[in-house]
Amino acid sequence: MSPLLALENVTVDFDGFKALTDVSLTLEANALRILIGPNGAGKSTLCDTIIGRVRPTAGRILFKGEAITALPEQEIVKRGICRKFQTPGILPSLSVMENLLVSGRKNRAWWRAFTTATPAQEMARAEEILETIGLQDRRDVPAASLAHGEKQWLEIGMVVATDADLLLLDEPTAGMGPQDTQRTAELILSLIGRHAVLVIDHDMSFVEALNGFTTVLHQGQILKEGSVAEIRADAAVEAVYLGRAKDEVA
Amino acid sequence: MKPALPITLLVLVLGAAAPWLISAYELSLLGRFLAFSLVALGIMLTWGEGGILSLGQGVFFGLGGYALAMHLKLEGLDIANGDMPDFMTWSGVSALPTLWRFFVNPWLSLVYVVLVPGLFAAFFGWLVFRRRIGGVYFALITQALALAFATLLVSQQALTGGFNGLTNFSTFAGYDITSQGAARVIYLITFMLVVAAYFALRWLLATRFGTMLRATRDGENRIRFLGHNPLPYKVVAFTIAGSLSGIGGALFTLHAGVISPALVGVVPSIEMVVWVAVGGRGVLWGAIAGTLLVNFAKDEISSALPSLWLYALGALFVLVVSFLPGGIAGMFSNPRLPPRLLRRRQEVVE
Amino acid sequence: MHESAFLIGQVFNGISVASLFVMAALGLALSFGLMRVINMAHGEMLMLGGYLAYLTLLVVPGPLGILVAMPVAFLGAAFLGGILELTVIHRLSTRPLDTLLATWGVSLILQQAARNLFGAIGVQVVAPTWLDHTISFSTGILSGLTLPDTRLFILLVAALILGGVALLINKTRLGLYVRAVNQDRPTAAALGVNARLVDLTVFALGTGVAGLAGVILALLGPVTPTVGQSYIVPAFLVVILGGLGSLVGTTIASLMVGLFTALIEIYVDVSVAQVLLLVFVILFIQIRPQGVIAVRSRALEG
Amino acid sequence: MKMKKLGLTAALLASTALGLAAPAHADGTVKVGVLQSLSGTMAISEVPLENAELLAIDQINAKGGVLGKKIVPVVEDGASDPAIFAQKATKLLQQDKVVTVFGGWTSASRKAMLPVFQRLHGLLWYPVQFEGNECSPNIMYSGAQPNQQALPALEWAEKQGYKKIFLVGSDYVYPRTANLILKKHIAHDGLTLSGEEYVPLGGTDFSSIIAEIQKAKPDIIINTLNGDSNVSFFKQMAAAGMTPDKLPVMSFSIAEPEAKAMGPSLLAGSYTSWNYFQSLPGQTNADFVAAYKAKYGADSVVDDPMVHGYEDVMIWADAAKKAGSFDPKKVRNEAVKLGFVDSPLGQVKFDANQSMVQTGYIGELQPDGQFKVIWSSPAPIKPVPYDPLTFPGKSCGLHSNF
Repeated sequence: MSPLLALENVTVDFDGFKALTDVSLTLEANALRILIGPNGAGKSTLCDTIIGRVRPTAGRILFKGEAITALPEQEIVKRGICRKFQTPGILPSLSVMENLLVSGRKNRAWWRAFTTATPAQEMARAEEILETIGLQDRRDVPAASLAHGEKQWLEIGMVVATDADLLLLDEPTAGMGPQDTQRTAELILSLIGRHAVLVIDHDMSFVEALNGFTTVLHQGQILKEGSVAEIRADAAVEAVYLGRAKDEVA
Repeated sequence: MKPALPITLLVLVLGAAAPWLISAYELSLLGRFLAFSLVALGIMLTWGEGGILSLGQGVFFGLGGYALAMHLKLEGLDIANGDMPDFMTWSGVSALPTLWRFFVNPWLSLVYVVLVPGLFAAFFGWLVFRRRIGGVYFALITQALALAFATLLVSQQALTGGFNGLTNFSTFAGYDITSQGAARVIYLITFMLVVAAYFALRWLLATRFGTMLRATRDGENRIRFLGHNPLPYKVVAFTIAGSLSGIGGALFTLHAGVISPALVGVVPSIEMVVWVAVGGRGVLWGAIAGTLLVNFAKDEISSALPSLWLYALGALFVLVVSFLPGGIAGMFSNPRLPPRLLRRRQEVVE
Repeated sequence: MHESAFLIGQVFNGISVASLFVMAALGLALSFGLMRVINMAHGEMLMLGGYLAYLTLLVVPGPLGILVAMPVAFLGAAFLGGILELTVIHRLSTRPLDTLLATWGVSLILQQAARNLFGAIGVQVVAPTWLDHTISFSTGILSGLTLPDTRLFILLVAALILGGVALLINKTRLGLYVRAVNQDRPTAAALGVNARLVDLTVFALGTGVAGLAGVILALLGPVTPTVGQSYIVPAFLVVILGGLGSLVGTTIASLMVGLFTALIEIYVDVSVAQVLLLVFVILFIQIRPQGVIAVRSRALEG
Repeated sequence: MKMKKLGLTAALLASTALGLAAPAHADGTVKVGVLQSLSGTMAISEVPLENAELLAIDQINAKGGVLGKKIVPVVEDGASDPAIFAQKATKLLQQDKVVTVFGGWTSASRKAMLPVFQRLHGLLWYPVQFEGNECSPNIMYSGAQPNQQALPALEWAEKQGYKKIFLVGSDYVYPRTANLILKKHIAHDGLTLSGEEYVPLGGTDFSSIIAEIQKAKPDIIINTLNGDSNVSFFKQMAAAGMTPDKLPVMSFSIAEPEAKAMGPSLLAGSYTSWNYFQSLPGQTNADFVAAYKAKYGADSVVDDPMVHGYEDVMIWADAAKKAGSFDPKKVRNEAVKLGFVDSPLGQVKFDANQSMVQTGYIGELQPDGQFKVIWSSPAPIKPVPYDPLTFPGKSCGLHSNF
């Protein structure tokens, strides 16, 4: 069986600046993959490329065996990829619950929107996710009034609510304290098995807490792949990245 | 925020009783300002809830107004025998243009009042939104549209009456519309339509459509990456606003007895936005209150101190937007739109 | 008059109108690229330039008055623009739509102020005699074509301004900062660029150019409180066509608008030409919604 | 500055007027409406017109008023917006209960007010030249009909030997209709129409039109441009080497104030057609000009619409005296029977069709900003609202209903 996601020799060229060079990568269904690398390594560009926000200059992307390289964004989403943005991409004037309901909406035809009723099944699923992300007591407040960490969890909840097969989480712990980071790692691990998850981050304590198969990106190219421990032990990775990242985190 | 039930009832009773409470002149003012408030409700829907700022609502107002006015000009004419509206004579027209033949039937014309601005808004909105043109770009394009529309009306004198516009109506479907009794009936129709529009929009905003529209305003890209297509929500909201403006324009034409290019161009269109800004862009009743307040103030101030009015209007734009983004309604508590939300960087173009 | 001379004359007219548009739109486009806001009172900077030219000529009459008026108008409009940026635009810079409305209010106030100070009927700036000539062709295919000196002068001024701004953006440190903030504001700020100062400088520069354009307009028509309004809507269309904050894009878009209008006016009257221009713009953005020149910017977060 | 003061007086007047109770002529006063644009694009023309109307009211009051009553003007702002004109006309008639209204400038404002005056049985005095094609029993039209301004201009041009005529105008009703009539007469008289071009109201770019003119090489241009567009047109014509002394221009909307503002250097030698010039001889005119300057400043100038506005008030007062009543219908009936009166314009009277019988003049602009009358119609011209050549079979008929 083909893997859930396969990038084949993807290159992205921004007017002469190569953000990604010849990147290949596969991800199996319901698996976890961690993507690390220093600033400007091309992590976010990789994410953008998968969901069709940036078009590759060369190479192709297969999802469930189908080439999605040329599809419009909403078509890619419909096939089951959902992304969490670096800055929280929540809908600030909607309540927490409305955020989840909008994300979890099954029938997306606009002409079905002229009703105040929500199917019981969707409601139940949203309540369930609300519990998973631990925001039950913030259910009806506008998302804008959440604390920073809560916004990140809400967005993870929204991504989960779409029931996508592949979740792209771009720096889910950006700006979080150690305690919240730990909770986020637990939250993500609880998703594995139901979704495949690709996590982008550079906080090593978080990466270690996730402890999954890791790919290191450097200057738009894959530098190394392996378990967190293997990456830890790699001299080349240490040289370009870990040493600096340690300083950053500290 | 919804006003408390007793206040709602009081306003409804006072509004319905107005023809017997105030003078004929005051009633005519109230009637035409209520007609304006339908436009404001539309702007509230698109701008307040949808984040789409149109500086060209005068176009739809004009389409509705002209649709009705064209019919009213044909009432009582013996079209079969070559009768034409008076302005066509001095514009050098020899036979009634085909376009005008669509407006012979009074009831069909009423349908056009809703349909023509609605369909034009839908088409225009679709053309622009589908290329993801929004924010400031959309505001500028709609302003250019208002200019082009007013210019076109003036230049196609043989079809539109040109700069003079269309005036001097006497009957609708055979009924005299100039008498004092008719003025009361027209007022009551206006009032009922405003009330109906208010409650219809209140319902609409409570539906999932309302949620999706706000979601589109909050993060158009976000909902796109959640698998929703924001286009229909924007187009539908803009279409409803267009139809509401059209109905407002038709009612205004009845109240004022005139529709002309001076009422549909760049300046009137942007003034319409200020009614909503003053009233409160996040609250439905604010749009109506703002329209009535600004227009009654204009009526009072501009007669006494015409030069002051323009300073006042200019200052109103600057001050309300800078210091009172929630408008009058925003001064009352408003849980739906926390103040910081209004400070959010609005989407420009993607 | 030869048919081809007429056509060439229209092309020349189109370029001449385009040079007015580019001066009117340049400031709008630059500030829009940086701050994503549009200043609706930009037209009143043209007006201010016109009135400053009028006042300057009262003080410095004679053939060189107009040359003195140009720096005066530039500085005056840049100064007022700076104040506007500091007081209104900066406050609202995270809310582009509100900036639009607030600056419209400012424009109403400035127009009414001009009306009270100078009267509604407008004032006159008489072109100096050295611009009082025309270049006429009497032989060949260009026979009958006349090119007024004022129009050539406008072209020259526009070219000089464009060249100057291009140099400023591409060759100076300020220009480097402008490009940096344009591309990625947070990163530029993190690297120590005072983005606020860049905003202010570019805004003042843009309004200054508009003031200069106002002097030029005064050579072609009356200076009235609403003189800016007649140029501002085409200038907005130029900004939409031109793409975000691009100098080249703005220039090409101005030429497109100027030439389109001048050539279409051979077949239809001016009113219909205005309508067709809007249709053209809407069709154009169907093909290139990002404008003539697309500036790739990671800062474009939506 | 002047505007502001005016605004304040207007406010005072309006507030005192509001205080007075229903009958418009109780306690020794009678209220009349003065409805012009005090703000917006038309204020530039209409504020001086309002001044002239108020001057007339002052002068009548100084002589003891009408029928023993002082005239109290209720001033309203039409704001250059036809719907507001209709609204304020309703207010004046319904709320303030004025006995008559002086006002309007654009045809759009008059068209919008017409149904109001018909419905509420009021009488409007409209002082500006217009395109004709309208007669209402409720409006007194003192401004020129096309046969009193446009056609005399053509007649004059013809006599000068100009054969090829180019029409330039602002794109609105008056220029288009005036040109429609002119074109009929140009064809009828065997002249050549060498071009017809319009710019949108307020338009400032004439490069394309000037190219058309250069191509067409006309003998004379008949110009119906409005307001600011005139300045741009003459400037750009001059820049293209076509000054009025090389290619004559006959303008219908340039009068003394415009000439003063544009500066005679630009216009020197150009022609206009009106029923009044400030330079007209006669003691009545000299007195009027002196009184206006005394009230509004020595450097102010007067023009045709202002004088019509002034004369409307005077004739209204005479007609009311004759009728012994302020009733609009009675006043109207007397006004059309008054016969010739001496006015700043010369001998004028209202014809049975409620338009004014008046002399047509052609003026040439002088270096001092005044016009020198170079031609005048041999006798006062009877107003013809419907040009028989252009609109055959149409006429006003006499009004019985009111």
